Amino acid sequence: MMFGFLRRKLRLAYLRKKPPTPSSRRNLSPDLEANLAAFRRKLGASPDLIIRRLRLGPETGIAGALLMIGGLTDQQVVNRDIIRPLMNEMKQAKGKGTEDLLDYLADKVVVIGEVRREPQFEQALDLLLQGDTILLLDGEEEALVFTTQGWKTRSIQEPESEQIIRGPHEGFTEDLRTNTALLRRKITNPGLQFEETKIGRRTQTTVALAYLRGVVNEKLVKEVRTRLKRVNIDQILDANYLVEFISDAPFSIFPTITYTERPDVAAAKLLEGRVAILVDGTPMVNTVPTLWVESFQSPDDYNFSFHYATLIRMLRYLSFFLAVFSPAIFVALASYHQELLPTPLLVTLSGATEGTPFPIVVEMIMMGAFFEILREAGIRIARPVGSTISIVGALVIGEAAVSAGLVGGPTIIVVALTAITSFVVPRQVTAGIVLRLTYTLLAGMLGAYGILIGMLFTLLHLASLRSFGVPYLSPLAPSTAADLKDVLVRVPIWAMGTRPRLIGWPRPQRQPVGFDQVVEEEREGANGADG
Amino acid sequence: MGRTADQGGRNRPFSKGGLRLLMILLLIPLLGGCWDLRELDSLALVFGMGLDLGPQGDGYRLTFEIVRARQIQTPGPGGSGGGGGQRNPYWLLQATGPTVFEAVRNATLQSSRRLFLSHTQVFIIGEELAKAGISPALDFIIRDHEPRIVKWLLLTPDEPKQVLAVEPGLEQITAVAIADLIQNYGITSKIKPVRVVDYLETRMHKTSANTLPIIRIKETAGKKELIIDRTGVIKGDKLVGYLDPKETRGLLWVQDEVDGGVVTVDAPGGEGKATMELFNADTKLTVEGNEHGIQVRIEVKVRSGLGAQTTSVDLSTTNQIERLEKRQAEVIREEIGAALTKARDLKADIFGFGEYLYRHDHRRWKGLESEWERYFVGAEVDVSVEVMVEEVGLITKPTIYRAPEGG
Amino acid sequence: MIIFVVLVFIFVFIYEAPELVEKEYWRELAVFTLLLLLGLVLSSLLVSGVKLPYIETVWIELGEGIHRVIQTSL
Amino acid sequence: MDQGKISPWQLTLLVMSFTIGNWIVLPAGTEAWQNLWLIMILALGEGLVFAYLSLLLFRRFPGKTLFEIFALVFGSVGGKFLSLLFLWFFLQTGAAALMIFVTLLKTTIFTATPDMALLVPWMLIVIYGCRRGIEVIARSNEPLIIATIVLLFISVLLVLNILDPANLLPLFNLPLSDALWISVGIAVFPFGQNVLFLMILPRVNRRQKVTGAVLKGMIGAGGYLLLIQFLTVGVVGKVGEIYVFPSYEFYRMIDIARVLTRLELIPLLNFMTMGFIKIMLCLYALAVGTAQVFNLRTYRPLVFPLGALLLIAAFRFAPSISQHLRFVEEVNPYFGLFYSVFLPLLTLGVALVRGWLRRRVTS
Repeated sequence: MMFGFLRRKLRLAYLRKKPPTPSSRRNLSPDLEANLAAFRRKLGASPDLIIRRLRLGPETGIAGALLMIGGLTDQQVVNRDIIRPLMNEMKQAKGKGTEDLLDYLADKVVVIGEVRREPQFEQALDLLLQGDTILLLDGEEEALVFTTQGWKTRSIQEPESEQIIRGPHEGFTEDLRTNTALLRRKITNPGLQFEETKIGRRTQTTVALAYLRGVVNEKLVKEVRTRLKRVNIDQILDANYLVEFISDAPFSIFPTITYTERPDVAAAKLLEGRVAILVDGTPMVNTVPTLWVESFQSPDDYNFSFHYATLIRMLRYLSFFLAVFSPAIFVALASYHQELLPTPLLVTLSGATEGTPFPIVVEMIMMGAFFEILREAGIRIARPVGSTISIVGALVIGEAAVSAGLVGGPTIIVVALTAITSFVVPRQVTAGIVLRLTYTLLAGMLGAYGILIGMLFTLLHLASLRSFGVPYLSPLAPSTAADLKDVLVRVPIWAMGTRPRLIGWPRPQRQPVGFDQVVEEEREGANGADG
Repeated sequence: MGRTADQGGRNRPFSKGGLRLLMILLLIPLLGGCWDLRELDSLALVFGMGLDLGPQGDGYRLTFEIVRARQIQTPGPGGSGGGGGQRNPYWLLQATGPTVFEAVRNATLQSSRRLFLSHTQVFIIGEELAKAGISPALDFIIRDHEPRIVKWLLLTPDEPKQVLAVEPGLEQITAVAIADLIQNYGITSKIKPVRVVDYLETRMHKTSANTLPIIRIKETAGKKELIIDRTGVIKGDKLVGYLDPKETRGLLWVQDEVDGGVVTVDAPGGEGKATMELFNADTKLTVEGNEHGIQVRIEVKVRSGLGAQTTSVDLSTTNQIERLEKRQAEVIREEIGAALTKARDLKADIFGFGEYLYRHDHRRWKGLESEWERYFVGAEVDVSVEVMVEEVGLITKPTIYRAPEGG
Repeated sequence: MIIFVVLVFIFVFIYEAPELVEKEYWRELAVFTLLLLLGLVLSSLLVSGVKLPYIETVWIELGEGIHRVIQTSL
Repeated sequence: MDQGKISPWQLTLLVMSFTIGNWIVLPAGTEAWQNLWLIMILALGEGLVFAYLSLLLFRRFPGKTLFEIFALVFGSVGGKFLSLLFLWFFLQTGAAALMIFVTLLKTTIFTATPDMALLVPWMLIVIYGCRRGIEVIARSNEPLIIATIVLLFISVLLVLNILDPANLLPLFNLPLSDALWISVGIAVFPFGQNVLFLMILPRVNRRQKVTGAVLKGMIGAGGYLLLIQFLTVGVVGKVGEIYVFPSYEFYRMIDIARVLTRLELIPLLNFMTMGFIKIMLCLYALAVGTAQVFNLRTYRPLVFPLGALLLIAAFRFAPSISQHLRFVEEVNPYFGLFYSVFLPLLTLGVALVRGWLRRRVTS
């Protein structure tokens, strides 16, 4: 038995260590037809591969071919800036001079922003697949690659998953370049660095690291880089493919890497010394290190007055507490600790649940599951039929179940409360569901003691989590007094003089702290009035 | 921070499937769980509990007032709760046993649900039991984790069952009605409210005598009503006598428990009465003593106002107010005196003079403790009452018709 | 019940031991096994209803014994 | 061995939680009940002195755990013997905390649930926490102790109107010798148990602040216990002396406008979370200590077997809570004096004498 266990572990280790198959490196051949054949062989009979044959130079000239993928290249650019100059210029060209033909073409003929020479076949193929245009010439061992990417992208829209009232309304898009531009627009500082790599053996997805040099901790950047380098994955279709690879606690229900759809949020995190990971094709930007308390912050906190923001933030903590604990507490009180209920409430509860067929735990889990199903159906269903769901749900849950005596009215109230409150903190929704279910079960088995056990276990787990070296629960535990300014309360912006201690420690000072900046004028005015 | 690079491998909180292991281990002992689980509809909610001696004079006979939660309708749509028609919202159950605990358990022989005592509002003790000794019956209430010791304790000369069977005028449950009756003691200050824990505390001071409010049934025109208007004196552990309302008020004065209420005096300068409303009453008690005797000083300070008058004399003049004050002080002194006389008659230190001495001068107390009864009866008591009449209500002149004078 | 206890202890052994073997922590393995066996024996005894002495009772009796010895010797 | 580091502030909070640990049971005879809070001031003073003496040991051997100090001072064999003695102390401290905790649960809200079902899941999370190391223990302690203190202040507000100062009288009705003896009992029972931290001090990242941190923690815990005791006497009065868990009874008596009432969960929550940290620290010290006695490189695999032993010890700790109260009153003071005063002082003395001798020899 033990050896089986050992063997299994070893086999897993073997799987982990298996090196990626090295891709064969092949150079382009000087023979145009051979090259074309190679491209055709690789890409098969794909109809979107466009091969435009042309002959350069006077008379017969040199045979050449332009390769591009339809839909990925900007057709207009190719026609106007590549094909036309090539044909026009070369007609008058006096033939090959002393200089290299490719250099000549690149330097003097083609009017494209970015041109480079590529000797390798595989590389050229990759570039082709990314929307570049490739010029192959007979007799040349290298290809010219023109950057002509141009495809339809979604325009910058309001982020749907992070709505705010005040503040900027633009959101990231699926296009990486647009996203980096959005970040540059926010932070006009030479320190803003992007590092791009391609991850995904088959998808070759561009992944960009962004950080603010001078603010960021270099060790953190190095750590992110190494983790990204370790990723050996076939495909990246969404940022989450990557996140599950590089997160600190892959089994944890708590997200140790957060996301945002908003450039202003991402910029704020960069300015705090965090590193952003942008994945091409994903309108979400991930930032690390992630703290638990970040989930409770919203961009609107900084767009409204701090009194209001503080109040709302406390409400958010309360909502999360209610979302996670209210079913469990209800179960514990109603089926274990009736002595703790105020007398009138007990009588009401007792009257309302009398005659219902199931124990309260079962009722609670049943209705909770029912609600989750409704929610899921509401998301997946085609929009036009969506309203049916809410009507059916409201009718069935709210009315029929209670009046048929299947479940007690209080259960419905608690489930409804949970449903509403759980959406107040969107980043902890997934964790919230797991916690809620576990606590409810534990409450059903051991009452308040069960909840306490679950709570302590969660606390230990949270305390043991780290996100890229930073304790997940900081600044609560380990507590950093200076960083509590943006946790339970949101202090005025002029008082947020320092960056988070554990993240932005190389240069903690953000701005001079103090009242002076804010009220100097007023004080002068007061003095003037006195004098 | 600073260990960023080496954290990756070490800090995998659930590496090696630790989470699963732990969860499995955690859940196994719980699988057979739910030992203490009691669904709401398996509980009989006891709101009132009557304790009395058993039929043969040994053991106990308990009366439980159990709520039928279904029958207590909260306003809501539809008659969904109407199953079984309208029944009495409570159910009276009697059980006997050699101890209170066994009697409680025996009650389950007749009840389809387990009795749940945590929400018992009042404990009513029958006179017979009170004469035989209360503590043995209270032991269970104090020892067990379900009954709460901050709930009211009362005495009744009638049978506890009869008391609990009286249909209350406003509330649906008799026990709640009784609890509310006591809760409102501050409106009259004619009831001495006692919780189980108060009883226990007084009893622990061996020389003090306990007092318990008396609830009884008042029958008017065939209709039964509940009334709390007297106080029983428990000396040692046994009922020895009663205080009438006046003496009860006296007791409350001494113990500084008068919160409000009224004092009616003979109106000065005419026939008729004036009723004074108490706004604030404050009593300072000092007890001093040695082997030769003890001196008690009771200083009462009262702020009050004119609440009603039946005389046509204008009482709002300074002169009259002064007389009102004097008369009121006189009445209060009489009340205190009555209580003192009764206490001396019963040789029961219901005021806690001994307790006061113990607290403030425990060295001297040691010498007096053994013969406290004697010292108590012979105590010199000095009562001083100071009354301030501050208000005369919304009007300044009397509204009573006055036959025109003269002629 | 005993079977359950034994199962739990075996499970813990399987959970901990491979890593120790892998790292060649023989001393650790020995101490671990020893303590585990001790725990197994004691908990089996406990579960099977053997009346192990109460720790406090032992101390109290010990104290009383010493007291008595001192008294008699005085 | 555990490489985690904690800050002095975290150490302070850990000391607080550990001392508050099983506050619900204090050594008090019935005569002392009303004056217990006064005696506690005295006891806190004594406890601070004892703790300071023990801390001198750490100052003399910075960066060494108690067991390493034993080995340095008494040599290998003597050191091992003393270490084993102390392992028993850790085991017994943890087992007592566990037993009181389960007794409280069993007599108040879980009357039908078997001990096993209450203790096993509890022990499992304790083991889980212990394996994570001191860093995680310290971190999870922070919210718990802060919640405990906040709840204490809320309770103060809740009981202000039912607190009867007369209940606190008479003051000083106890012979001084009795009071002194009880104060020694308290000085060694919750306060003196802090000798356990000699196993943890090397894990603190700023050594020069250790002494202050420990003493601050003890003062904080002392203040907490004092306030709770004061409130309990003031609210419950003389009745409190007949209850096993008077502080629990104190919360049962809160009844504000019939709405804020039935607050038993507050003391249960405080007691259990603090006890949780206490048991976890005991198990941690036990495991680390055992690993040091046997010169092991890691303590982690020992946590489970030792946890099982702790569980068994808790099962067979005391036949009843009343006997435990008697034990706490009569035997524990000697026991505590031996462990938290005599042994550290002996070690310190021997170390000083040895150092002095060596200096004489070299000069």
